[in-house]
Amino acid sequence: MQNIYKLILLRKKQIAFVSAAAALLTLIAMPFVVTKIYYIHVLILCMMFSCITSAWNLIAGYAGVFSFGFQALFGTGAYVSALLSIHFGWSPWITMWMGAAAAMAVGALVAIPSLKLKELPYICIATLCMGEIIRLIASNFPELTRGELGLSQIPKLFQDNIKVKSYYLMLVILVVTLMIVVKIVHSPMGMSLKAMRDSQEASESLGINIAGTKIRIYMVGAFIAGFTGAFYAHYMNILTPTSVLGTALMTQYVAMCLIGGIGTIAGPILGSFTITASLELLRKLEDYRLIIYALLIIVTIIFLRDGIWGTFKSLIIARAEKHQNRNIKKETIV
Amino acid sequence: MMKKVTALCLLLTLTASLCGGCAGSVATSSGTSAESTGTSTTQSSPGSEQKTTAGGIIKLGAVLPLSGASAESGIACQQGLELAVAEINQNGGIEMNGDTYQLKLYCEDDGGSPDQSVSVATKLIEMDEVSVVYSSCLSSCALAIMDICDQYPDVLFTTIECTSDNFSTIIAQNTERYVNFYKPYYNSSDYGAAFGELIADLSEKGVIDFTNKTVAYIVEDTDAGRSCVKACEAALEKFCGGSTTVAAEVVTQGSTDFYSQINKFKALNPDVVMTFFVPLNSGVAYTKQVDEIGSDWVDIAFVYPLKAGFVEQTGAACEGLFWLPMQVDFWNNEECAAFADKVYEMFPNAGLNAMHLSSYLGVYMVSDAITQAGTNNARDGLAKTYGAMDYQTINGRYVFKEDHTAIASPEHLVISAAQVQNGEYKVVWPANFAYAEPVAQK
Amino acid sequence: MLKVDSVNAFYGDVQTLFDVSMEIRENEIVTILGSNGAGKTTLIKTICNLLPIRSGSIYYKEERIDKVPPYKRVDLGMSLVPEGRRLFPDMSVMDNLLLGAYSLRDKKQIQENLEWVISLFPWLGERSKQSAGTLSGGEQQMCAIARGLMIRPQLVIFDEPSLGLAPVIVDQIFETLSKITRENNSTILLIEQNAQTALEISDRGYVLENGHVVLEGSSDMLLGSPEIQKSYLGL
Amino acid sequence: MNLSYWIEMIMSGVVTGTCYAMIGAGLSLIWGTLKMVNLAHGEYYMLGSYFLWTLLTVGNMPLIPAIIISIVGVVIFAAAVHFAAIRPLLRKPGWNMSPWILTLGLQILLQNLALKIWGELYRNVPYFWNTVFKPWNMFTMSGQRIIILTSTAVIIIALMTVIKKTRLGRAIIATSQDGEYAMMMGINIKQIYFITYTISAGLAAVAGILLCPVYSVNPWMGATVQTKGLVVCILGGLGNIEGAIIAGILMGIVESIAVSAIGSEWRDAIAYIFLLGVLYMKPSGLFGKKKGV
Repeated sequence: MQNIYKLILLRKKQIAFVSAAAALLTLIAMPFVVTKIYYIHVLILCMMFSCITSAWNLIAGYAGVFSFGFQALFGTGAYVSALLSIHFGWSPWITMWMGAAAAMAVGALVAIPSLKLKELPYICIATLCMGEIIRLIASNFPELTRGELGLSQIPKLFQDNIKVKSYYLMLVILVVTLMIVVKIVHSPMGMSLKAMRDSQEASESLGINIAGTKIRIYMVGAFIAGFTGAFYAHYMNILTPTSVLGTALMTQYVAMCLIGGIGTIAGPILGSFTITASLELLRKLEDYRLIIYALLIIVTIIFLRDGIWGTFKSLIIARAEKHQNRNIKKETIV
Repeated sequence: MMKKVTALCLLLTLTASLCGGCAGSVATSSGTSAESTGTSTTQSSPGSEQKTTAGGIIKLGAVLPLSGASAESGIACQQGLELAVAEINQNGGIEMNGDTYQLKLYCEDDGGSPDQSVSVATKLIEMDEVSVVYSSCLSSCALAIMDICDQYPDVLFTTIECTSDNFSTIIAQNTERYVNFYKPYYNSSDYGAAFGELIADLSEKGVIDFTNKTVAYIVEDTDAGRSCVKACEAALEKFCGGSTTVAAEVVTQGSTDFYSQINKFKALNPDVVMTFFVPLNSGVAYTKQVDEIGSDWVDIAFVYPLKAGFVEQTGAACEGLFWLPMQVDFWNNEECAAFADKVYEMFPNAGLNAMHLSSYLGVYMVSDAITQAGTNNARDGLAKTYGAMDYQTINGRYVFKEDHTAIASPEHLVISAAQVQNGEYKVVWPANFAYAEPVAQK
Repeated sequence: MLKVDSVNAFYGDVQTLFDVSMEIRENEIVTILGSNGAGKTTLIKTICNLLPIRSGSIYYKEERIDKVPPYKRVDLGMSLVPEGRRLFPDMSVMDNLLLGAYSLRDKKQIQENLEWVISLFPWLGERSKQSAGTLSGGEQQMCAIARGLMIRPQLVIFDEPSLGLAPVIVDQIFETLSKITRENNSTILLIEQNAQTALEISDRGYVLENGHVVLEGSSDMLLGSPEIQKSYLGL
Repeated sequence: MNLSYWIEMIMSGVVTGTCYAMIGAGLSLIWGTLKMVNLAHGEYYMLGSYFLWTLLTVGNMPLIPAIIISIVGVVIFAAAVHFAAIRPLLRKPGWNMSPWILTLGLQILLQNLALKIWGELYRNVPYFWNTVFKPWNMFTMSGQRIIILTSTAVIIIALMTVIKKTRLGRAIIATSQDGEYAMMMGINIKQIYFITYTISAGLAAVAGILLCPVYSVNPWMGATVQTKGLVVCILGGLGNIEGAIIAGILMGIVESIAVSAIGSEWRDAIAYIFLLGVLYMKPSGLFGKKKGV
């Protein structure tokens, strides 16, 4: 037993890497294993949410900017890309980048004013309002966006075998996203982010340029969200303001992030997969579905306040360290 | 520490069991498609486990907003569908190629959001292997589903009471792509037309005063709402030689605070105020609040008065209100009244409205089409037969145009207007259907 | 009166107190000396159970209190004058004082105590309406002390009362402290960096260094001891 | 655009505003002490209305007892929630989001439970006092709206006196300013947490009960009001109850002006822009302290 713990402590990185690789391989293998296209579809949704949630986690969990308007960036990416490809007939492969860029710009617009706000709820609500405003703009210009009826007939990315191809594209997006996130978290910037999250003043005294870092992070997150949104638009081929800009989406990614474990890398992904999958699988419960879903959230958060992954991690590490300490003590005694 | 460990394990096992359980039930559900009723003779060979003949059972799927702001409509549809399926199965199921088949209904919730409705439709087709999909009573969701219909040519897609014009335009552009998608209902432009004619007729009769030709609109923020305004303006142009829109207020669906709007209108003083809401609460709130503040315009309501409980909840406030379309006359049409009784018999506290009947008829139309076509596969002719049907129902005659939309006309689906007279609905327009004279409001 | 018995305390995983033991007897003034980060404030938090202890025990009048919730301390006649003059800034001076007497329900007694406190700091009387946040540093400290005295406590814990105050005010404050012991014959636990003044008024003292009690004894003895002179009196 | 028009407009704004004010004050109170945002607050509003509807129509009770029972019911429910779910989560220091997400789950749960229990139909409660006044023939005022205004005023004044004048009030303020040292003053802050949570739930319930005759009752009625409530309590300066109340009424008026000046579709947008504008000029809200709570 102790050896295992020792192993965990010493080989943290390697273990993480191996498990990540294993997960990746399983995901790659999935389409060959799973025959039902519906399951592929669900997996795509899972991965898509993983992207958004990871991006949000980067902003909220590491930078400590709890933006409740993040769905607006996703939506912006989706709408911009869709509109460009519809009205100008440009290839989605190009417009996706434009969508992401647009989202990035909006992200900057959202980030800059909300930096004036120190306290958590102020940031939450201010960003929420911005998100809502963007939603209202989208739904109040029916000439352009077709309003609540939604944009349909959005050009597809693939013409045949759509699901499987989209699946692999999404997988690529997810992997890239994670690489970016990991890179940022392990960079000096990431360290300063943690400092920032844990105490504004401290990091100020550490001489971290909060505003600059936050904006940069926010824009990275915005780009990821926007790109994912653009993918979504061309995958689903339908957009409505409420579905891609609405607060329901916000509730989902916040829930996923916290259920999975905010401030961790694996947490959001775990959360996204758990919640998306369970939401789909719970369909068997018919009209009790959402009740059970809510209960799941509540129970999880009561018993695992740091989220599934957060708790798991802290458990293992704590255990391992305790053992180590004990061993050290023993050695000193002997 | 231990608590957390146990909780973690508990959670994991729970999720695992969920996945397992559902996977299992998926297996069983595909298994049921093989089981056959005694009457089916040769069909139930292992090879015939495909959609074409599901060996004794024909599966219908429905994508409906069973939760969220539109749950009222969604659940109404679900009840209508269930009623029809139960009835048909009691009467021995439906006949196809000399065999009789039982119907099996799968209703799924999309929360009223188009992207979910696509997922759900995919699920119904892929997992439950349904051969017909009732693709939502919300235009936006139906449009979303419409976009995947060419990926499943074996499945027949048909909507329930969607009124958006966009179906017609899209289908008209590319008929063969949407060969298996139908919309057995009229368009909001038809609403508009009716509105225009009604106004013209009433002002001619001197029932309403439309001299200034000023109209104010309050519509909900849905496609139906927004497009209805345009349709009405166009129709007024056509039948009344133009009108001026003094205000077009778009409110979020289900909103219930109209004091500001009403007050605004009092200053603008329009001849007619048109209100379009699907949820009952908005309608009730508006009616009560207008009555409270007092107005000197004519109110013409769309859709909401037909929802169960409108008269009870508004009381005297709704007296004299004109409204259309009187989709179903549950009060003076015996057959429809009988249908209402059937609904209440099965769902004692149902909120009866037109959706019940439309979805109910939807099932019968499809089953007839299946019998006629001799197949439940859209590609093998079900779609064609369904599209070619001329279906006489207790609530009008369903005939599809080349854009796969039902025709609205006095001979087919009539859009009639009613007025609340002494707390009862009386059809006052068009003349050949009216059994009561319109009277001046207030 | 108060007995701290081999207490170990942790902030998260960091141990901040190592087997700290000390005793305060009736009507004593005891000073705890220690530089920043020596664990003075941690010690207070553990005594008040704002920071639960890992091991050891704390006795107050022979009964064990290290499991008793913080808000019960007041009923036991123990009161804390927080460091850094933590008043409730948005409340009036009067409200702050009344909060000091929160645990008392008897109106008459509250009134008496109020008068007594005001007799100690007469200016509090006329400025009772002023909001506490707008007081000067020294005034805030006095207000905090007054608030701490509102229950006529048997044991008062002062956390660095002289922190960042002008010497004049410091003397003034320490005068009041000794006055309180005389008038109210209450016991005082004094946490200080300012060794000289503190030890002058106190009977005994302890010296904390990174979580360990390194020295204890009578004030004179401590004042005499070379370590103290070196590290605290800068002689 | 005569005077009566403006009065009428302001009145409608104020009536809507009172609802925002009640919700906002509750949220503000909760934030002040518990340092959490209660995302299930709108659902207490919803429950209040549903309890009243049930007691009146199903139980056919007389009005006054029905109202009292439904308020008590909601308060008890909130108390249960507080003990069962929220208290265990309050221990963790620092940036603690778990209570938020808990209330988020609670919101979903309550909405769908309501859908299950009371069904999808829109319920309606008759006006408490069904008359219409025309003061000086200037504007119309239904009995219901008079009841709404007066009772809200009474409740708010009562709340303020409790907070400003009483021992409990001092304890609440102390807790919201410095929980740790409030404890050292002998204040049992757990108790204060409990009291504030239930009080604010009660406020939400009252709002729901007063307004359900004007607006009708359905499982989703809480969500929109709650968003506005949040906006309002930020606008008023978080943790500042008077602020929230004033901001609520202000917001109501702004909205009704927005409707008459621009149009309903931009109503919410205007409200949000208003908040953002205020925050931009005064980052701690209209009546917030510099550093916030």
